[in-house]
Amino acid sequence: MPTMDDSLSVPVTILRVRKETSLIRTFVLDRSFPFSPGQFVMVWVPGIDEIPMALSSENTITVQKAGDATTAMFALGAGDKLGIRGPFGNGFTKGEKVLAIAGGVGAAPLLPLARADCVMTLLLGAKTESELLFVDQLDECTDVFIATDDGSLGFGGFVTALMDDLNLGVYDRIAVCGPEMMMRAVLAKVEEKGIAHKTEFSLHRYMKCGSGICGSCCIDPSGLRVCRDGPVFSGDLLLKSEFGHYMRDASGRKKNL
Amino acid sequence: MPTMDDSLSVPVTILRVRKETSLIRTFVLDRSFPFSPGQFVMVWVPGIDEIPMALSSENTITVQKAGDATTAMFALGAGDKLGIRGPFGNGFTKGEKVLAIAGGVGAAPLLPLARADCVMTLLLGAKTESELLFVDQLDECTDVFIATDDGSLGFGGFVTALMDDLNLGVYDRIAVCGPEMMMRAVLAKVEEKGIAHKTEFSLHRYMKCGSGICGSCCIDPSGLRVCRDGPVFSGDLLLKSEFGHYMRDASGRKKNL
Amino acid sequence: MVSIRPGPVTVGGVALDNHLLLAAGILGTTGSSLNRMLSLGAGGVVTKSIGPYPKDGHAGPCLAVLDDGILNAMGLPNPSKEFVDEVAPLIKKPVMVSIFGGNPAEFARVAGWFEGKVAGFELNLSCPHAEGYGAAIGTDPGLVEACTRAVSATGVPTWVKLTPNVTDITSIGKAAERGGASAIVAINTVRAMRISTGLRRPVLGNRYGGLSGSAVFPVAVRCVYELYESCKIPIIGCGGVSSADNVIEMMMAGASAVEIGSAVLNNVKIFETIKSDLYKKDGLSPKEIIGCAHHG
Amino acid sequence: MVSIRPGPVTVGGVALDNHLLLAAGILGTTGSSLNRMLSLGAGGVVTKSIGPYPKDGHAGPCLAVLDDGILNAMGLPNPSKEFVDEVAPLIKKPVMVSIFGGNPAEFARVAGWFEGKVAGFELNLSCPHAEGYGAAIGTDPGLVEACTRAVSATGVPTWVKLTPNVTDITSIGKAAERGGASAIVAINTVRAMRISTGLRRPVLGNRYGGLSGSAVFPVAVRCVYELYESCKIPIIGCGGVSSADNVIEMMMAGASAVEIGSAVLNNVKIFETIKSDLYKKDGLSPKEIIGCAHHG
Ligand SMILES: Cc1cc2nc3c(=O)[nH]c(=O)nc-3n(C[C@H](O)[C@H](O)[C@H](O)COP(=O)(O)OP(=O)(O)OC[C@H]3O[C@@H](n4cnc5c(N)ncnc54)[C@H](O)[C@@H]3O)c2cc1C
Ligand SMILES: Cc1cc2nc3c(=O)[nH]c(=O)nc-3n(C[C@H](O)[C@H](O)[C@H](O)COP(=O)(O)OP(=O)(O)OC[C@H]3O[C@@H](n4cnc5c(N)ncnc54)[C@H](O)[C@@H]3O)c2cc1C
Ligand SMILES: Cc1cc2nc3c(=O)[nH]c(=O)nc-3n(C[C@H](O)[C@H](O)[C@H](O)COP(=O)(O)O)c2cc1C
Ligand SMILES: Cc1cc2nc3c(=O)[nH]c(=O)nc-3n(C[C@H](O)[C@H](O)[C@H](O)COP(=O)(O)O)c2cc1C
Ligand code: FES
Ligand code: FES
Repeated sequence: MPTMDDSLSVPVTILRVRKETSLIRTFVLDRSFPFSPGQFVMVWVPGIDEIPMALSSENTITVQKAGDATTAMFALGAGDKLGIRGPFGNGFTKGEKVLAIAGGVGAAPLLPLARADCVMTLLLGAKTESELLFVDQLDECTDVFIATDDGSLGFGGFVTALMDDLNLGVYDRIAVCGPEMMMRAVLAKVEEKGIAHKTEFSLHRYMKCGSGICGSCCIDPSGLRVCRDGPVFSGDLLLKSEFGHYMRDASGRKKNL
Repeated sequence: MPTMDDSLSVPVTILRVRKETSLIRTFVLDRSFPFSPGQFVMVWVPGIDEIPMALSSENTITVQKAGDATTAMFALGAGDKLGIRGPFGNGFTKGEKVLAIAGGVGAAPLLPLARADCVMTLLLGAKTESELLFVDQLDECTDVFIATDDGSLGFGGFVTALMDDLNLGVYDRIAVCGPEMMMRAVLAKVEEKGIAHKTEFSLHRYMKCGSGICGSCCIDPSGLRVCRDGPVFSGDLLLKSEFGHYMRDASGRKKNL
Repeated sequence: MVSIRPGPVTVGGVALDNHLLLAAGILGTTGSSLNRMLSLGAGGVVTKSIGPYPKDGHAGPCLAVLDDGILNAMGLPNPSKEFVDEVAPLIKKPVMVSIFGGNPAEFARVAGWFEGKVAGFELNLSCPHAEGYGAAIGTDPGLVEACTRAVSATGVPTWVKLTPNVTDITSIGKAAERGGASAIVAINTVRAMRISTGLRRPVLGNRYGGLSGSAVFPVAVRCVYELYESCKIPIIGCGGVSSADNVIEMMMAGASAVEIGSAVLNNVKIFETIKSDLYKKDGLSPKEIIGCAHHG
Repeated sequence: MVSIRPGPVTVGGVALDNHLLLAAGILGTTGSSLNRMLSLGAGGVVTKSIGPYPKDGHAGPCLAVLDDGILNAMGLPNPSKEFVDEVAPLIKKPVMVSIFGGNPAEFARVAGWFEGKVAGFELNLSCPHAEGYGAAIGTDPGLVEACTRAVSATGVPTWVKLTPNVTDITSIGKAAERGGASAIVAINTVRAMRISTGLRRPVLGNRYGGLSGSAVFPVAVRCVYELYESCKIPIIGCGGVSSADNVIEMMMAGASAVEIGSAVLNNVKIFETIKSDLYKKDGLSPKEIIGCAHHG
């Protein structure tokens, strides 16, 4: 009869909050979680909710204000507490020569991948210059190309357009994280070029348990769990899937994108 | 979350039953339990009760008919099943030159000690020749001296009297198991000679749990548990105790010896 | 290890591919994840509990993983009627729709949506952490009987899932039987709580939750054993089953089949794992095993 | 890790040496084993439950050790009145006599034997596996109130120990409170069973038993939390406590002290072990901890 040693949420204290953009903040925690880039944790905002967040480093999460829980987090500061479960999920497959493609807060899980020193090139997109995430940090460790929707910095247009300027054959893997419409556009492009199999996408789905048991994050038609079998899936697998078309809300109802 | 791997009773099948004396039988089991001589198991006689029994070897118990459960066992034969929990308890301290003193079925835990090749001399007692247990087996591995109450074999009288013929100084340890009155007589003798500290006695007390939790086997005044802190106790510890005076029944009431 | 002979399995009016079903609320929110579990060896699947209105469920955390179990309070999130489209492609497969409602009429209404489209219904009269639903009804024998009758009247096989959080589970089992249940499922989760000492509050958003997994297996075995002594309809054992020996133990207590939930957490292929230990050509007939611990 | 400041502890009218008591029925059959547990660090001890007549208890097996708990059905073996002599030498020590009976008069009679000789009474209205005693009474609020009153009338501190095997534990807690209880102890064991698949019968002689140990900790925390919301008298938490953090968790749920039973199985020095983790000079005041999980 062992004494109890549960994997309950670990209480962490926020050491400081870094403003990254007007909508994005990084929360530095007093505790590190060894992880693979692309893995996520379930973040318990006491009294509010528990939500999935990628680790942007061993002891940081980088959060975009989206709704109740993230808004509540934005009211927190140094000394406040959160609960953390995880890390969960699979993370990105490492490669020798990786092309990373990030849109908006999607740069969060790609920064540690770039820091792991395998990303040759990173395409970074956002609506406007001030919304670009981690430009300096990424610049330090990889070759960054920038696109903004309004042309305020770098290429004026979608980040996918930057792909056309690259010789995609050079890369052994392509890692993608960003808004689903942007990822869908990338998938269409790599399918066209016949390289979907070497592409990986980090999916965002509504998650309740984060542990692979409740079923709220399952994707059609495979029934795979984003929280456990993902969140990173190969482009191949996503080609004939719900990806880019619909997802499910908290009740399990389909919502078109 | 581990899958369950409980320490429930192990089901065993009786391979054969050996008649040792008119009142004692050895049950050979289809399963071995690694143990130290002096350790015991809880034997579940299905539908009847669960009782403590010393292991007389890795896969045998040697049982004297005493009441309900032992009588029910005597009705069992090859192919019948028992449940076994254990082994439990501490067992005898090994020595270089051990004197073992056995009375009646008390030879059961002492046979494996003798077979462990450290017993120089063994004093074996019983009421009458036909009730002597394990004479041949003990003869094979140690020097056996016999006493019977009726003088039908060996010395005529109590086994304790045989001690007077030995130079007890030769032995580094003395291991005793038998009826409590016989053990009390041995304790008196070793106390007199000032060697109680190198003597060990295997106690019999009423046991319900065998696991050190229920308290039914605790002895006065130490409160030690025969099933867990014993069943083997040093003579020293027993000198000023209930040992030889009283024990408790199933309800916890004292019964004088 | 006791093993059983493979062969056709019909329990409570439902033909199954084997004795092992996926428990309600486990990977049961979409048709494709149910289908995945069938293809991973489940002999039948029970869906997430579906109610009369869509529900988002409780605020998180909804689940805490313990050493020997899971504590959850999902709050019955469900898409309601839209779920009909999820199970439609699985017609003819052994799919049980789990249903909940606040009264007999709601149970009947939800059941009506699925009539002719699924193998049977499982009534969730037992969820310990949703106000006004589940165990709020399932602790009252009169309501249990009425809700059961409202659904069993359809003629579709109707299983009733019981809560262990009652003084006497047999009185509820007998109520279900009177209401025309074709089988009883025991048990749903045990009402429980854990507190984060670091954050000084219950670990679940809903505070109270339900305990499942190995920790509750001895409670589930007891409930199945008690029900077997007082009801005549078949019993489906549920709660903490994680090995073939656990399945046999449930059967010996009186279960004709078992449901498996929490064990999926550690092994999504648990059905294949258990099946390969459980079924042997020279195994015993299930009939010989079911309820045999009562005859000793 | 949250720790607490050492200091005097008085709970439900009883002065304790620390917040940790030995639970009833654990090494509590003799005065000397109770004394041993006090000297091994228990802040108080509860005896084996004593009844109006001597009882041998159930036929064995009486206990099965599980991976995460203990299943037992001792059947309330006890020496009855002779037990007075066992506790006599412990006068002035924090010894609670656990008492059971079949009706209020029997409770009063047994209590009478011990008046003036012990620190207080704990009424066992909760043992789930003895016909006509324990939980047979403890599931009926009226009887609970009457039995409690019969003993609390002595003026001696009277704790009432509750069974979790009821639909609503708070209704029983409130009955004890009305009956004049000075504290509530929650919980006794959870009704359960295991079956030996090899021997095809329940592992306990009595078939049904009570589950204790880590497996029931989340159930015990829930009960303490519920009782704290509905009763005013202090609560003593019991069930699966095996570490200092478990003690803190019970306190946050609302317990003023805890009892420890099954954890003694693996470590007879569990009280020393927990004390050294629990108490720190710079720890928090227990007042700050008790019930704090209700204010989040
Ligand atoms: C594996 C994974 C990793 C993630 N990593 C990050 C990250 O590093 N940084 C970051 O800012 N965000 C990340 N997200 C998204 C983040 O979880 C949601 O933004 C968050 O849950 C919104 O919570 P809320 O209560 O603030 O918003 P809500 O009030 O719940 O909803 C606001 C909007 O966000 C959507 N949304 C709500 N919950 C989720 C959810 N669980 N998954 C997807 N969309 C949701 C809603 O549909 C709605 O449109 C990640 C999501 C997943 C699945
Ligand atoms: C550690 C230990 C090792 C033992 N090893 C052996 C052994 O190897 N061989 C052997 O034959 N016996 C052994 N015994 C004694 C054996 O356990 C009892 O003879 C048995 O429990 C009697 O059960 P019953 O139901 O047949 O008798 P019951 O009907 O219970 O009682 C018959 C008589 O035996 C006494 N008795 C009953 N139970 C016990 C008990 N648990 N401990 C002591 N006395 C008891 C009763 O007081 C009564 O006088 C051992 C006992 C202990 C504690
Ligand atoms: C995350 C989760 C969600 C659940 N959802 C439901 C549900 O919707 N309906 C239901 O009847 N039972 C539900 N249950 C209870 C299970 O179906 C099952 O009765 C319980 O978990 C015990 O079985 P297990 O120990 O094998 O998990 C849920 C359990 C868990 C862990
Ligand atoms: C072997 C054993 C015997 C018990 N005997 C009693 C008893 O006599 N009276 C009682 O009120 N509770 C009895 N209990 C219940 C415990 O006091 C306690 O309530 C329960 O075991 C839960 O606590 P734990 O998990 O710390 O063991 C017994 C428990 C065990 C394991
Ligand atoms: S969030 Fe529950 S299965 Fe993925
Ligand atoms: S027999 Fe239970 S403590 Fe020894």
